[in-house]
Amino acid sequence: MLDKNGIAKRIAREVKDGYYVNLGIGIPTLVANFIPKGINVVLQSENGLLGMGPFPYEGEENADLINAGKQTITTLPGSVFFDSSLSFGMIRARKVNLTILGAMEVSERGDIANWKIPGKMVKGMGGAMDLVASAENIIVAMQHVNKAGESKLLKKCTLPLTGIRCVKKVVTEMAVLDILPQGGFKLIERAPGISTEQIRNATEGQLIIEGEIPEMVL
Amino acid sequence: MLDKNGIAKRIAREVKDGYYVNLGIGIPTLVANFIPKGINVVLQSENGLLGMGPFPYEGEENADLINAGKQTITTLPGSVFFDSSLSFGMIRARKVNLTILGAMEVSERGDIANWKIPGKMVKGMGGAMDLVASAENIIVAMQHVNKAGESKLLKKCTLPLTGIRCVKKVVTEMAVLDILPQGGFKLIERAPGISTEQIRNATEGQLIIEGEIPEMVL
Amino acid sequence: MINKTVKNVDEALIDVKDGITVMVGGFGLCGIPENIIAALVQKGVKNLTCISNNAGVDDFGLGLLLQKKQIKKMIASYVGENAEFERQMLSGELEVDLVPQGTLVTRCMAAGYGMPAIYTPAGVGTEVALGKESRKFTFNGIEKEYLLEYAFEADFAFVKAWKGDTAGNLIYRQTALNFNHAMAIGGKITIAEVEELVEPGELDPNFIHTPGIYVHRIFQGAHYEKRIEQRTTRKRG
Amino acid sequence: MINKTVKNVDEALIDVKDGITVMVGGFGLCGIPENIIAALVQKGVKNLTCISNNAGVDDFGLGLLLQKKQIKKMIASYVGENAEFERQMLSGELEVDLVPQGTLVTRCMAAGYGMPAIYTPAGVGTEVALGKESRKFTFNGIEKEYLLEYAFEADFAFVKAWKGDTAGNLIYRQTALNFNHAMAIGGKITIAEVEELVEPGELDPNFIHTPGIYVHRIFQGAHYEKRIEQRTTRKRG
Repeated sequence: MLDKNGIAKRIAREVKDGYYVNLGIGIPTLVANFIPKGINVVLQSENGLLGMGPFPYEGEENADLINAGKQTITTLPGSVFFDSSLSFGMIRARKVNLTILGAMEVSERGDIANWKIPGKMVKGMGGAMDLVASAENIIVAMQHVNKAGESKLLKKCTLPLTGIRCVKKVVTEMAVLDILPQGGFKLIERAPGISTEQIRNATEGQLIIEGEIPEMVL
Repeated sequence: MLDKNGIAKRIAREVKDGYYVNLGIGIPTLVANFIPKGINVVLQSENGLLGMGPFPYEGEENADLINAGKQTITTLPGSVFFDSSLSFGMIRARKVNLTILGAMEVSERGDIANWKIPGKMVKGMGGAMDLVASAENIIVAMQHVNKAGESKLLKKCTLPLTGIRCVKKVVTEMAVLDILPQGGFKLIERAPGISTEQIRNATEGQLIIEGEIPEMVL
Repeated sequence: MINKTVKNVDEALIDVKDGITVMVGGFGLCGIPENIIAALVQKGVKNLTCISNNAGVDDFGLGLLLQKKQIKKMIASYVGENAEFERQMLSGELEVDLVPQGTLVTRCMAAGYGMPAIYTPAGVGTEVALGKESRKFTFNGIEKEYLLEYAFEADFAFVKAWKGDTAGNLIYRQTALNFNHAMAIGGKITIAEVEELVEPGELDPNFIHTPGIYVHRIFQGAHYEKRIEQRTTRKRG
Repeated sequence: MINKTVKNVDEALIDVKDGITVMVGGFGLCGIPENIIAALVQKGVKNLTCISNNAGVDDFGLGLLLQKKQIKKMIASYVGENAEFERQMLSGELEVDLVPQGTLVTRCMAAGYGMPAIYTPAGVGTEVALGKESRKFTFNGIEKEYLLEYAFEADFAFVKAWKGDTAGNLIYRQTALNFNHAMAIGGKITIAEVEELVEPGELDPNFIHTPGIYVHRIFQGAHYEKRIEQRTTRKRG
């Protein structure tokens, strides 16, 4: 069973040299901490920055320099600022190679729900709908089941959708799963100590298991 | 009868303080020479400049600094460069207050033809179609008649059109005419020494003459 | 050059009236027109429709206008940080139109580019698409569905820049650029407040974000608080 | 940062093949990618479809490719200054698609903004509109007709910048900016030649025209001629 850092660490392995990556709030943000040295990656922040650096040292926070989560950040040599319209332009034009974000539910055909729970205060979708509608490669970091133990990997999402047929891969505390073009969660790896059976029980959507499923190596 | 400079001088009187103006090639370019001191006007060059200055002094030509006619030019304090997409963006968004351009033919409903003569080598419309389709206020500088003495102010253009229902005013060697929203050339002023009758004879399109028509004062 | 300078914020806002639609620059509290917002509160204009990515926090940014109930309708992408906003929305006092962030900024930009409508894939298949025209396009071999989204019509755009000259040319600093440029070009009347107002010629003409043709009034603001919403740091060493 | 540097123009053009579609930056002879054009002539690639505002002059710019009959089709807004162009067009050797300048650049830009199509009023009621879809929109109270124009699909964009860094960030100088930015963002693969190539961090991140994410390969050009097409001057006095 993976903790949040474990999920982030596993996702970091999907980040290839030369990628431009957009990281959502939550677990995805942690992915940046696990990108191996020697892998050159540029982080895009959709409020208008390519080349997001780490948080500033205490006392060096700059109100004019924040990320899409409104956190104070820094730049790196080669960073570039641009206006929001160009930022979403490059997102729509699929120049960002990988988008990693959280989800409340994912369906077996790759639909994602992560912005709204009926009956609860709606805060808005921010840039998530633009990102999921455009990104070529979307990995979702999420919990496999909710607090009641119910699967969040579903045949069909029950919550209002953020985007359709867009998620390519899901990494949970239990497993790594690819979403196949024709639909279905294909089990790729098990988390340490998690059995195929446990994953089957926690997955409501169609689960595809072919051959022996390896335990992931972190 | 006005010469080219006379036409330009008369058009310059239409340029108001605070205007952004786009000047086409030919007579319109001359208009810049006649804008009175004290009238603040910014010239837009659609290749990406606001605040076009005069030609450079000999020896100071700069290959990176040209106008839409590909002539070497200069800038002024407060000039700004921008990319062609924003340049036509501001044109489409009607931020340019006045467009002055030449024409081969103009029709009584404000259609303009100035880019193509069937049977002759076609060079292209450049930015003219964008300008005439978007500009709020278009003044045409042109000859009233062609070399054969035939009117170029027509009921209907015979040449391929550049734009429709867009010209607001025409200044020729003989007259100043407004094109009315409902159609028709309304005679506003006569050139020095030109009679209403001469203008009538030179205008094929509907000519509207109301009351006494003053001779223009330059 | 054409001089766009106004004496102060009150002169800048002279014809701002109840019931108008305004774009307000900024992302969270970063790059917001602090002086203009304060003056709008003072002026007491009501029934505003605000197009802005966020709605400020309770005691800063657009939150100040919400406290005084000056906003009738909010068009935004994310409105999470504001208890008064939540109260007014749940009570039905405040209309809220949530728009995907890229759609929001592109609808501002479209106005500035003279494009009456644009196509975007954002929101296809979601409730955002309800009642909207959609259509398929194939680009670079990929067929996709797009929504038709209309350019915003805003009576005023209120933006904040780092520096500006009296001709209205604007430059922004770092991520305070955010929505400010797209709104500056998208407003019918654009009012810019700047940290530093300089003479024409002092800004490098190669590096101006918003050409002065889009800016109708400009003034130098004062007392910038530039509040930080999420102060995140790392330790030295 | 991701290093986009290639050794030289030949490495940059390694996969440029016959029959492809390319965007070529510049306006007249201002801001054209001189090194890339020279290398294309040398390489001898044929049947190119060129999207470029102009077609150069007989012995410079795209005229060099025309001389060698490497261009099959030219998509441009104005092609006036080239006798060989005229000859090939009149003889039917060269296909020519004339596009209004604003439409041309916006179709480049649209590709870079992920917009499959845009609406523009340019060409309504003219032969440019023939066979095209059109539609009326009302914006700010003005009803107008617009044409639907599609984003360009170009295999490569060849652009020239003033300075660039190894991460691909580009800045342009004065009116040599022209079409270069819209094409740099609009190409599937964008190759930039620059007068000066610097290390990441040497360009001010506030003032970069084209972010490096859009640029796939970059190299420092050499021997810039920067020919002036219309040398107009005034006398001192």
